[in-house]
Amino acid sequence: MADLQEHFDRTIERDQRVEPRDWMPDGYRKTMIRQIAQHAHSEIIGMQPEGAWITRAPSLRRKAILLAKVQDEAGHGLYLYCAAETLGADRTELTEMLIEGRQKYSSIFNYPTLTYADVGVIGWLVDGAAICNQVPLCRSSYGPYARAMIRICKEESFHQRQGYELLMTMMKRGTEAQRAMVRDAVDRWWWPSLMMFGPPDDASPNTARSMAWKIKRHTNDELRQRFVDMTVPQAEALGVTLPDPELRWNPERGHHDFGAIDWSELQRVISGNGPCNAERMAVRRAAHEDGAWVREAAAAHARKASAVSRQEVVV
Amino acid sequence: MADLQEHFDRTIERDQRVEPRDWMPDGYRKTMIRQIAQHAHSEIIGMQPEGAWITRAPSLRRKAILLAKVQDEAGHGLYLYCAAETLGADRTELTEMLIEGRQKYSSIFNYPTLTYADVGVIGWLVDGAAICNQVPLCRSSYGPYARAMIRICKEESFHQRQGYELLMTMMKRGTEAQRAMVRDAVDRWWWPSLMMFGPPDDASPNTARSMAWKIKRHTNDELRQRFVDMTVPQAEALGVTLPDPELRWNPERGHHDFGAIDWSELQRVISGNGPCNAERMAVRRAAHEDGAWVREAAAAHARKASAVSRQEVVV
Amino acid sequence: MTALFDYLLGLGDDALVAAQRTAEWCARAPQLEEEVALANIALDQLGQARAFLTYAGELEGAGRDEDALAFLRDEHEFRNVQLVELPNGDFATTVAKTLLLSAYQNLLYTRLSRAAEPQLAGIAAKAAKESAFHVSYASVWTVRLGDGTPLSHRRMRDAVEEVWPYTHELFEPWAAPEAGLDPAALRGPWLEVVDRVLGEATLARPRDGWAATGGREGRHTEWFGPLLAEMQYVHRAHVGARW
Amino acid sequence: MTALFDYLLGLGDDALVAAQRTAEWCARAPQLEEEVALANIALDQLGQARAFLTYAGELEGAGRDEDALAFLRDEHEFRNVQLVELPNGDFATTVAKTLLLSAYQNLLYTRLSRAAEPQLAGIAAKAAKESAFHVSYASVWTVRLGDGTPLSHRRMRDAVEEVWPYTHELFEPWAAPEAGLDPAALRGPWLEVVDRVLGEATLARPRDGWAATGGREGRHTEWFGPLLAEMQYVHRAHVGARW
Repeated sequence: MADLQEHFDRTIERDQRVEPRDWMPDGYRKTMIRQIAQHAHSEIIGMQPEGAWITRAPSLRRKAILLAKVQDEAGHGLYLYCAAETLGADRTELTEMLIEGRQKYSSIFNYPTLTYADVGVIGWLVDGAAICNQVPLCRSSYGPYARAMIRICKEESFHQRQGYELLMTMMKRGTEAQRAMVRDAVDRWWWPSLMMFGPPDDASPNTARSMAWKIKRHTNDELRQRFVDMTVPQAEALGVTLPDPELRWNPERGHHDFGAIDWSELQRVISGNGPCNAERMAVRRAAHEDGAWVREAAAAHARKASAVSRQEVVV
Repeated sequence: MADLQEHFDRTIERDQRVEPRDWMPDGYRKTMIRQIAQHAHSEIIGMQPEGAWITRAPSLRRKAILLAKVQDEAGHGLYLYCAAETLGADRTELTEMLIEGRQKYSSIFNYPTLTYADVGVIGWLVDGAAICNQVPLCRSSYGPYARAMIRICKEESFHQRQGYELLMTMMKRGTEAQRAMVRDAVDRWWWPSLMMFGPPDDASPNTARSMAWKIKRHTNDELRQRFVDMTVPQAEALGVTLPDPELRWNPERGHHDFGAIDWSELQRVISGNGPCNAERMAVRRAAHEDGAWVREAAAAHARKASAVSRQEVVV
Repeated sequence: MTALFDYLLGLGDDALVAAQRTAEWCARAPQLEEEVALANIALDQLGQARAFLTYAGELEGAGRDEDALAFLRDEHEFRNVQLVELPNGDFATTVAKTLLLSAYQNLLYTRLSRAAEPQLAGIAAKAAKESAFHVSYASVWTVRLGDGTPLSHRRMRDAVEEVWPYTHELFEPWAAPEAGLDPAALRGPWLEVVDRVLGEATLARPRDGWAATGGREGRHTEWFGPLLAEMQYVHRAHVGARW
Repeated sequence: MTALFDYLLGLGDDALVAAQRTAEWCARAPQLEEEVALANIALDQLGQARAFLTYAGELEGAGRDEDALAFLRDEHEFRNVQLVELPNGDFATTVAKTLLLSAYQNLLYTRLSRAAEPQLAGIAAKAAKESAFHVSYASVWTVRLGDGTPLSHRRMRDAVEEVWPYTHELFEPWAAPEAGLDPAALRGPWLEVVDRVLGEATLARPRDGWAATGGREGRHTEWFGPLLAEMQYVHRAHVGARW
């Protein structure tokens, strides 16, 4: 046992990857499962706010881009559940944890998408924040998760560019109504995007352990600052004003300062009281329940088919 | 028994009304129940094709007119089921007969309503044909039915005028697209409207008995001719061409001649194979089934309330 | 004048969107009596909407009639509360929405019927009578369902819980000087009505928590876009046509 | 040329409306694998629609691009068969629609890929490969559901029955001379494919009875208007905007 622990510690220390067959501490396994599952749930719930615009997309090209993006999210959910399964979790159980509210998904998806500009802003800000969070996870100590993240990050940055390009088109070649839509969407999404990095470091109890295990590589506040610094010049290029009067370059720090985040709002939304929590869960639950007979039929058919093939082997 | 039959016969002969408390032959009762139930079912199913346009009506005034019309249809259904109940039928049973396909409704409602012009054409032609059928029923020998028909006919002719007025607006003050919509709707509804009078007299086995009992006052073909004669000048005033090249005034008969009706089509639609039969029944069935818990709750509450009031009497 | 115009839009939009939702029950109600009653409520709401919007258009003086205001404004230009946008859900949800909205409307319209502005007062006086019927209809059904079967009790309770967060917006500060009232003052009387009905229905009043907001400033729910698309599509597909 | 323009509209509209319906499954599919697969099918169909409509617009030479054709035509100007308008219903209905449509499209596209008209042949060649995957996906699910549980068997059977009357329209006389084929000739091979799948799914082929018709002339179902309203509303609300 001490040997195993030592081997694990050495793997982490040397920045090598922990693989499914390796021994790992229970706490590491549980933390990994929880983190991967929440990430998977976020991909799946995250299909809803944008997905609702596929049937209403204002051009066929945008419809195709959005459909492909939402398909990618389903794909990401699928890899991530698979990665969680390598740790001994069961996809069906994880789905039930989500549906019963026992596991979380990213709170950002509890805000409404009100116009087509939201599709662009979600790509730019929400996917942008997700990438800041996720790029370091490509070096996560758990192998299957790190490999899934490499693929996911590549696709996410593609989505981010497409979102930004939609906003550029609306701002630079659009009508006044389109520009107003973009500005309104930026106003609504800016602060929730900053909250995507989680509570401030001094209120984030798990950060230290996750960093020790190299599940996590940077603190919430570090990542948030990186996102702000990256986004401010993009907003300038777009010609939109971020809704924070305290936002300004601080030459001493070499970073942008920004205003105080309303953490009580984050807490409220995480605890289930956001504008769309109930709706998102209801849609997910309905899909799961309405699909039960289909999954049962597939299982029943598979049993029949394997019985037949066993029989054939016997004969 | 012979006395009762004689009294009944005399009532019919003198054009007096048969009332619920009166003795009546079993065949008369059954025929009346069937006819009233089918009429009630038609009102209820008839809400669907037009009702689907309430949420999409192109002006608030038209939305109000249509909503009021569809409400009237529900009201008509309600009186008619009540009239059937005076003959010992049960509304729940009749509804189940409809839902299980054991009783019919007017086949006209199995055609689709495709544009807002259909709302006008249904008012003009379908309500127009219904009125031709129903005005004589105001003198039906069964009292409650005759009285229901008086009220229904009054409301129906109001609907017919409103439908015609919508078409007039679209034809005389409308755009070319609106006129095209009206012409297309007239093309689609003309022949089905003629079929609303039922099979030709020589193929209508029940007509003779219904006329002897003064349930019915005119044959199908007589009523159909009346409808054609009434409608042709209205079509001229509107400026639409009815889709029948053989339609012309016959001075010898003093009536319009018209082309042969495709009775196989009527037969096909009646027997369940019209464009919308399945849809109409599915919507009606879903409403009935989805509403079961509400009706049960109301019944349960009524039982509790009456138990309380009995108790209060005892105390 | 701009404040009154905006206020009339709010009153009209509340009624219009409520009418649109209520009318969706057509041919889908649990029994014929409810078909008739719901159509009746929808007609009243629609009539109120037409009166308020027509007056708003006259006041604005830019040639917009009730149809221009109903069919040619974009989502963010609507001033209704989010409550009226909620999907109908099952019959219990519709009953809950109707109860909570019409209890407010009845108090509001009654107060507005005494406003100094005569046209506003006139529309409100008629609407007050109509909404009294809506309150009574929804109250009867809240009690029937709440105190009906275990299933209907559960559904009625869930419906009130679900709709409750959308009621706070009704009492936010929002009114034209001509209205002469503070919506917050309606909350007490409203709670009295609601508590009485819920009590009779053996239901508890939900706890206050998250509160929807933004409708009066043009921020709506995700359900509102599709509702407008359905409502406005035919009108917009035939620009300038008369019907 | 007009015949080819019309023909391309029919091909494009079939694919476009099918894509719109398939995409409605987003976030509602029975499992993640189906989310991915249905989105894939929708993307293929959408891609086909864009290719056919773009080509139709070029041929017309009146400056209409794929978006003008998709978003600014009225209902009666669409040339798709009614089959693709049918609501998705449950998963079985969607599987049935996809099987019966894609088996036809695969045969048609394969034939068209040999057409003398090079641009038509090029689009069809790519689409033929894609539709082969759709046939195979829908076949697998038809068999799983038909030969799964008693419930899934019943639902799959009902779904095929429900969709069947809308398949006859696929084989009505309708084609441009450039296509060089008679749709009726596809019916035999189509029945072979369908019979094989239904047989493996322990389902009987429905009897032919009432046959839907009219889509190619612009006569659609009651479901089509609401579909177009949803699809076109945002585009039409911002006339002339670029996205």
